[in-house]
Amino acid sequence: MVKRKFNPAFKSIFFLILACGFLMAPVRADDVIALKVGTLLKGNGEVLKDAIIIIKNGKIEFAGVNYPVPKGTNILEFKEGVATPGFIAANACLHISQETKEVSTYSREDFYEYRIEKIPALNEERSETTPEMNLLYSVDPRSEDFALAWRSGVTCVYLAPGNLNVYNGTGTVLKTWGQSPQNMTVRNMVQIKVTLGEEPAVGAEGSRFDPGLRTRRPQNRMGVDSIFRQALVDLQNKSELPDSQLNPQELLFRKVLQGEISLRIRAKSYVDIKSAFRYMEEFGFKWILEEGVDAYKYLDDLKNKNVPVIYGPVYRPKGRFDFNSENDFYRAQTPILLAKKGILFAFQNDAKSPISALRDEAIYAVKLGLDEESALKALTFHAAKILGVEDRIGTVEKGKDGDLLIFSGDPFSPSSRLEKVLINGKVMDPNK
Amino acid sequence: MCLISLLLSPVLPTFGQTRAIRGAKIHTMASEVIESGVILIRDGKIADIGENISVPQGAEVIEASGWILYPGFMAPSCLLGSQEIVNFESFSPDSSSLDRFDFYGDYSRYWAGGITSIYLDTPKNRLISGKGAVVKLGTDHGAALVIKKDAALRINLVKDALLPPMIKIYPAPVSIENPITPTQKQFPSTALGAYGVLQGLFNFEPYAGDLAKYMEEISAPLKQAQEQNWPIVIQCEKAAEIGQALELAEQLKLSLVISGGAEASQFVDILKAKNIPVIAEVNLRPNDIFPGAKSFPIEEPNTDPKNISALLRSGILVALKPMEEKYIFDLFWITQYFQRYGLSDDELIKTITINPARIFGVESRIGSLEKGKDADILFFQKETGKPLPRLKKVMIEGRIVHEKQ
Amino acid sequence: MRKTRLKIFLYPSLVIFLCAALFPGGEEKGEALLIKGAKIYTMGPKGVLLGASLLIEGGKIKKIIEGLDWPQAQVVDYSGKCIIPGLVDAHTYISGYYRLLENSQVVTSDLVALAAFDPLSPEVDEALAAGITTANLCPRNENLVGGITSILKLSKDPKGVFFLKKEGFLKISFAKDVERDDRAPTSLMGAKEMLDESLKNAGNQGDREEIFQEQGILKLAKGELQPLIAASNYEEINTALKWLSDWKKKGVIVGGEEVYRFIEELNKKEISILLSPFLFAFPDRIFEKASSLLKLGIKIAFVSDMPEGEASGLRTSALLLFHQEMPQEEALKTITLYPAQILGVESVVGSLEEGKDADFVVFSGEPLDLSSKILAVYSSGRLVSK
Amino acid sequence: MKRFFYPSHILKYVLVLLLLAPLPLISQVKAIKARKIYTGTQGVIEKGVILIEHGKIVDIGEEAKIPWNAEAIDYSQKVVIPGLVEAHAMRGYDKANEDNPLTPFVSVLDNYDTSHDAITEALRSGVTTINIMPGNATILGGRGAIFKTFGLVVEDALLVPDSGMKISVAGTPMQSRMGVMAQLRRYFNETKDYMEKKEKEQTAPKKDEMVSTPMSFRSPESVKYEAVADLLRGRYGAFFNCPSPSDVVQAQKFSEAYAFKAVYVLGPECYKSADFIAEKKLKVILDPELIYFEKGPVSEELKKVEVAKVFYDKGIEFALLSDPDKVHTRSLIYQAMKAVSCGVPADAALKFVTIVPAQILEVDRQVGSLEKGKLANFVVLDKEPLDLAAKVEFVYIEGKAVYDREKDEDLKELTNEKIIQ
Repeated sequence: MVKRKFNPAFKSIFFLILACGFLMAPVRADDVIALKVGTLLKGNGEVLKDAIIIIKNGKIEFAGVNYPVPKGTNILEFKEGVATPGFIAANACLHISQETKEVSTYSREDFYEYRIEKIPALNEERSETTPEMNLLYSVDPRSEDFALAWRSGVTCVYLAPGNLNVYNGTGTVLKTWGQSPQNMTVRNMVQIKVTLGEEPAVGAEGSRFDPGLRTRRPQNRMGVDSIFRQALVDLQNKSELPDSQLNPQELLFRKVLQGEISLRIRAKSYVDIKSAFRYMEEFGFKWILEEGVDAYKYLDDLKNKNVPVIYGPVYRPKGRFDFNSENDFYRAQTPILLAKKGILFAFQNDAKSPISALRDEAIYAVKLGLDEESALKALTFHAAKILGVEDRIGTVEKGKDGDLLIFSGDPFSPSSRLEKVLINGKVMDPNK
Repeated sequence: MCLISLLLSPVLPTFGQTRAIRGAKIHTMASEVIESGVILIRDGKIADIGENISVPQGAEVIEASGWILYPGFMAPSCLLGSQEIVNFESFSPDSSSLDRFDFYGDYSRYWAGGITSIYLDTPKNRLISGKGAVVKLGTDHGAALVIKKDAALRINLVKDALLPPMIKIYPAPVSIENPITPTQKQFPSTALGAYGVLQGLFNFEPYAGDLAKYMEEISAPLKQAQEQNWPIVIQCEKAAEIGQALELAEQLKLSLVISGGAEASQFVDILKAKNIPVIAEVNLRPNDIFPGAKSFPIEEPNTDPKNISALLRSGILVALKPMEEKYIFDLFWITQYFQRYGLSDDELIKTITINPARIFGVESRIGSLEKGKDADILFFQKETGKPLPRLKKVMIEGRIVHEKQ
Repeated sequence: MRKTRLKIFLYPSLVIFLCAALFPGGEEKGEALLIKGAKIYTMGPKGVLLGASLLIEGGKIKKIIEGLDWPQAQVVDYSGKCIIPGLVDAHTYISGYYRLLENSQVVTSDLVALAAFDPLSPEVDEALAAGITTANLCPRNENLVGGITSILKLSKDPKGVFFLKKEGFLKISFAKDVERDDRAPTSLMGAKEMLDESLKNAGNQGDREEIFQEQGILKLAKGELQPLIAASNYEEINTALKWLSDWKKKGVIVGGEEVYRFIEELNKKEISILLSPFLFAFPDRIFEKASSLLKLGIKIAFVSDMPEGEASGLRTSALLLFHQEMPQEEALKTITLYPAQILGVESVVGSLEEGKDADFVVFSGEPLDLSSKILAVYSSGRLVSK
Repeated sequence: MKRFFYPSHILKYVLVLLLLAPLPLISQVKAIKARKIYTGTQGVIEKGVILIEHGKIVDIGEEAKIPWNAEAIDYSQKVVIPGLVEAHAMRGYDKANEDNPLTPFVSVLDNYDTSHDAITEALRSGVTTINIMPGNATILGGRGAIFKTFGLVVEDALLVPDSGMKISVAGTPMQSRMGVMAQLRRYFNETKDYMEKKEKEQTAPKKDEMVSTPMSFRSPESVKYEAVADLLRGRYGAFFNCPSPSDVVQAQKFSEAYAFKAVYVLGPECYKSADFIAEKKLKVILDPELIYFEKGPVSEELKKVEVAKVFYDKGIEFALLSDPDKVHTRSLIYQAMKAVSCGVPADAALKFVTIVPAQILEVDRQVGSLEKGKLANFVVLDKEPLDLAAKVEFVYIEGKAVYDREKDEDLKELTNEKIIQ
């Protein structure tokens, strides 16, 4: 009797709690996303079938097979989908700012008709040695190129000041989606960007402090060479001074000599790569070869002194590039050689190839014979390694950022389509 | 309540079904104001309008009590973005502004300003810059947007037109007969020259010569304009230019429309006698908005709103437009700041609705809320304490294209 | 060469300081003046007063009387009219557009804008006719550190140049005009670096001349001056905010449309902003954003940028804001009280309260009505425009 | 066939073979055996045979009977697709445009370079027919021509001398579309008058005067007007360059007014006028950029438009283009793959680079698919056509193997095994 009396109330309470539980469940787990994909390319070479990825608070909680997904988690399922880490442009040429200046250019197709084109004004021409420059605060997160980048699968880019000085400044590793540059930053003050060769000599108009000076020091490679060495030699002479007596520039250079910050040397032709090696022997810093179009000539040196290479664009039709090297075909092949050699390398775009074509560059390399695994690594894991942010991005592993791409098929087949993009666990549709 | 019902009203094509707007205060620019009227809309046209009209069965009713309705505004002259370049020749009457109309453009900003149709004008920087057309900034793209193809011809007597660029006539192909020539100076560089050129073109007799063909091409549209008496819009601002325009129209029997007319107030009697309409350009710079504000230096010609108010009071057919293209979205403001000269609201609104429609001969379709006309309706709302009512909804041909939360 | 040019530039300014010291304007002791019968928008605590009158003595408002008459006072009857405080223009180049730019250097922190003020120029008439009685005269945007702004009471007589603050703010500019090809800096980041350097090195040089040239920067470093930063687009404003937080300073930003992307930050940091005047032909969203700023309680003020802009720009902006669901008083405050508070002179001008200057504008109707015109403008009790 | 290899009759056959030995050497017939033949119009043939004589396809089918004297070529491990057709290319010459805005009398015939890099690159990627056109910078750009991608001199490579007149109705920075249209009308009216005059004189020009007689022998007037006159006579159509959607509308109105046939080379933004195009059944050629990012005027968000998909959903048949300057549009077959990624089915995508462009160029009697009587232009692949790994092994133009991957020196360099240690 007592039972009977007691039961209904108890039952009702029980059901009520249960109902509450069901109601609460989605509320509790709304910051958790579970992805079920046909194939998962983790980026470090591993390939998993029917994988599950749990992302919690923008970080990857779990990536592998058969994991008990908590109740009420919103599950995204892609049966044939292939998931890869977000692509990283190890060096990106983007219009990321309204800080532009106008230059007159001509289109290739009808090339008597000049038109005004806006290029980013990110060269501080006050001096040839401006390593303390940093462009984080001249980035506009709403600029179109960012939207273009994440829509085409590039979730992270390396940005640095322009190329017209010898020491241009420190670079920044940014996510391509975010509210403000501050919260887009993965890491700031990454690598000092150095330009060797003709560019700083010919390209820049010259820093004009006093109106009398119309041209500036480097007129050719020799001038660039002296400016480059001067900065480091001066510091070597100050080696006994404590940090407190050095200005920010010199502090940066000291870090370079101590190996805390590595230089990223933009050396377009083999001459400049050679001199870069020479400087390395002289000062013993760490460096990275950027836009290494002639890297194929120094495979062994690059391998022995383990210098990473940032290479791109792979596709160089005749007459498009004005490089002082004899043969475009070897260039197209450089990635394959680097991979064969086991040299760390990553892809980049440049002013003439849009960031949305980064994947197509990799596909072209694959078409020429690069194996898909190292192509994917170059786009993700190795790029992160070169930038020194492999602890946060580059692979799909526990504890890393939830930057993922989901393709309808093989990412290296042009006919497979990018379905979803995740940045910091935020699911976005690139096809809208 | 009614607002909610308004917001819920569908933004769909209304073909077949009937719509009724009930209880609104309607400013039909044809008759006097209807305090609480009904508008029936069928197939994008106004089926019926009036004080007490029974709403048919199955009609979708929009309760609009407390709202003020105006007909859609018509900008008497608009370039759709200040694209000033037309042609190299200083007179190219055969070029038609309809050719540069963007059928697929996004006109939401124009709707936000209450503009539903415009006279697509040709620029001021050539002597004869071409033919204009009246188009509707509607939602269905394509030919349906064109109301009248060759509505008027524009002639500019202002000084921008008096310095045409050097022109290069390309020989095609090069031969001894027609060799490569350097760039040549063009007519006209003075008002005198302009006058001569125009007379020459308008009464031009075909003759044999190397330029004959070209001249015929050029003068054909002018002949056409004379015969079918199109309105000839002549841009003239200073008194002297206006005088010149009047004389020209007198000689060549043109049906003249004065555009600009900053100093036209001096000619009120003549304009009234010959009933010549005026498209008055209003300067909307801050200093000219408020009465009594000085601005230095005082420009030439004198663009004092007082002059225009004189025109408005004189009973001439006047249409208002802003002096600078970028202010075209503020047509309503332009009219409203003539209140200070004691002009009634309807008089002012007419200058951007029915008057321009009359000038360009499209009053049968747009310009007022009457039976059989297009249902281009603006929904205004007056809030207490505000200087002006505010535009909340825009309806073009029976469908609501713009809504403001 | 440079130094001499600088000296040449400095002397007139000194002279004018002296003039100002000798003949302090607006201080004339006379009989009291009673402004009667008008509807008074005191932008202060009293709100809107109907049928009150202002008693003015010695250029100041002695009393705001509920009643309508007062013995031994010259009475001016404005019954049926409206009165608002004299407008405050927080950023203007009035009367010295070309004198306010020193091209020789990028950092010219010792220049004082007051020296460039010309009371006889027609622009002053224009401003007074539009009801502007207080103006913050600023150096132009072309220099990274343009110089020191001065807050003036506008008046047309040359001997009566009377300033509220000789040194208002230090004008700093991150705008695009700074980045020119023919001199450093050529980029935004370079500008920031340069500014940091000059602030670090301030006062380190021994040479007295140098020190004198750096006085503005020194005062900024000591905190005697606040920065007034010109920054228009996103990056520039972002850099400005970063710079302010680096040096732990409060400041004022003269910004354009993109200011509205920083509403949260501005709200947190209590940084007030000056907006370039609204025009007609602006898309509605701009007005809406501005009013949303006000609703958040961020102080905004409109500036005229004369002679680039126009004097009536202030009133137009307020009108357009009022048109966008803002109450009239709030809209009026953006051109009277708020600019005064931002400039830190609200104890003297900006509202009609007892003890403040008697600056006010008399309108024939409601101040933000298209048909109402300005009948009279009073500056410290004297009729300056009619 | 089995009976053939019957051991007991072996001697007889040997004798027969000895007698017939010289015949194959004389005979013109080629028989191509393939694992798979994409005919383009009659679907796919497994284990098919193509018979070729005098450069034309004599027969095609699963067991088209091979004549005894046929020279059999065995691709029984490979796939054969029709030679690709590029409907509008602005390559193969040194400069795209004259500086004069009105030059209808020029022709790419006088400017074409058969051994241009772009052309060899096209051949390498399987293009057999290419329509070379003047550039976009002039109003009346001149006449294009359709070429085979192989041939030493222009006459060898030529397929159709005058493929069409290039007209650009888009406004330039110097001149709005209004001025352009005015100039066009003027020119066309003058041409009409000229034609009337000609008819009066009863001296209508011979059919191919333009091609044969050199310019200097003709009166300047005829030089000026003949090209446009031929357009109005309907000898060839016009190729309109339409970057913006309303250009399409204007161009269509123009071609209607003067009654000549036209093809529309669209810009990426023209997806907006897809309805108009479907309604009027216009012949359209798509921009190489198949994916178009558009910025909303009010909400400044970027919007992605997959142009090919939009047109396909409207049921419009279009031709794809390539642009070898950019990596993501580098070759026609790659563009087809891109189209597939946009959501166009594979077979349709293949049509859009073979038969549809042929129809647009009105050469579908000769090329574009593998049928009886057509030219034997086809491509031999080692894998399925829309597979990235598929290599172009051979290209046949008019029955001759004009491209052989083994013999391609440039390609050898591009993927050189020697320098890879």
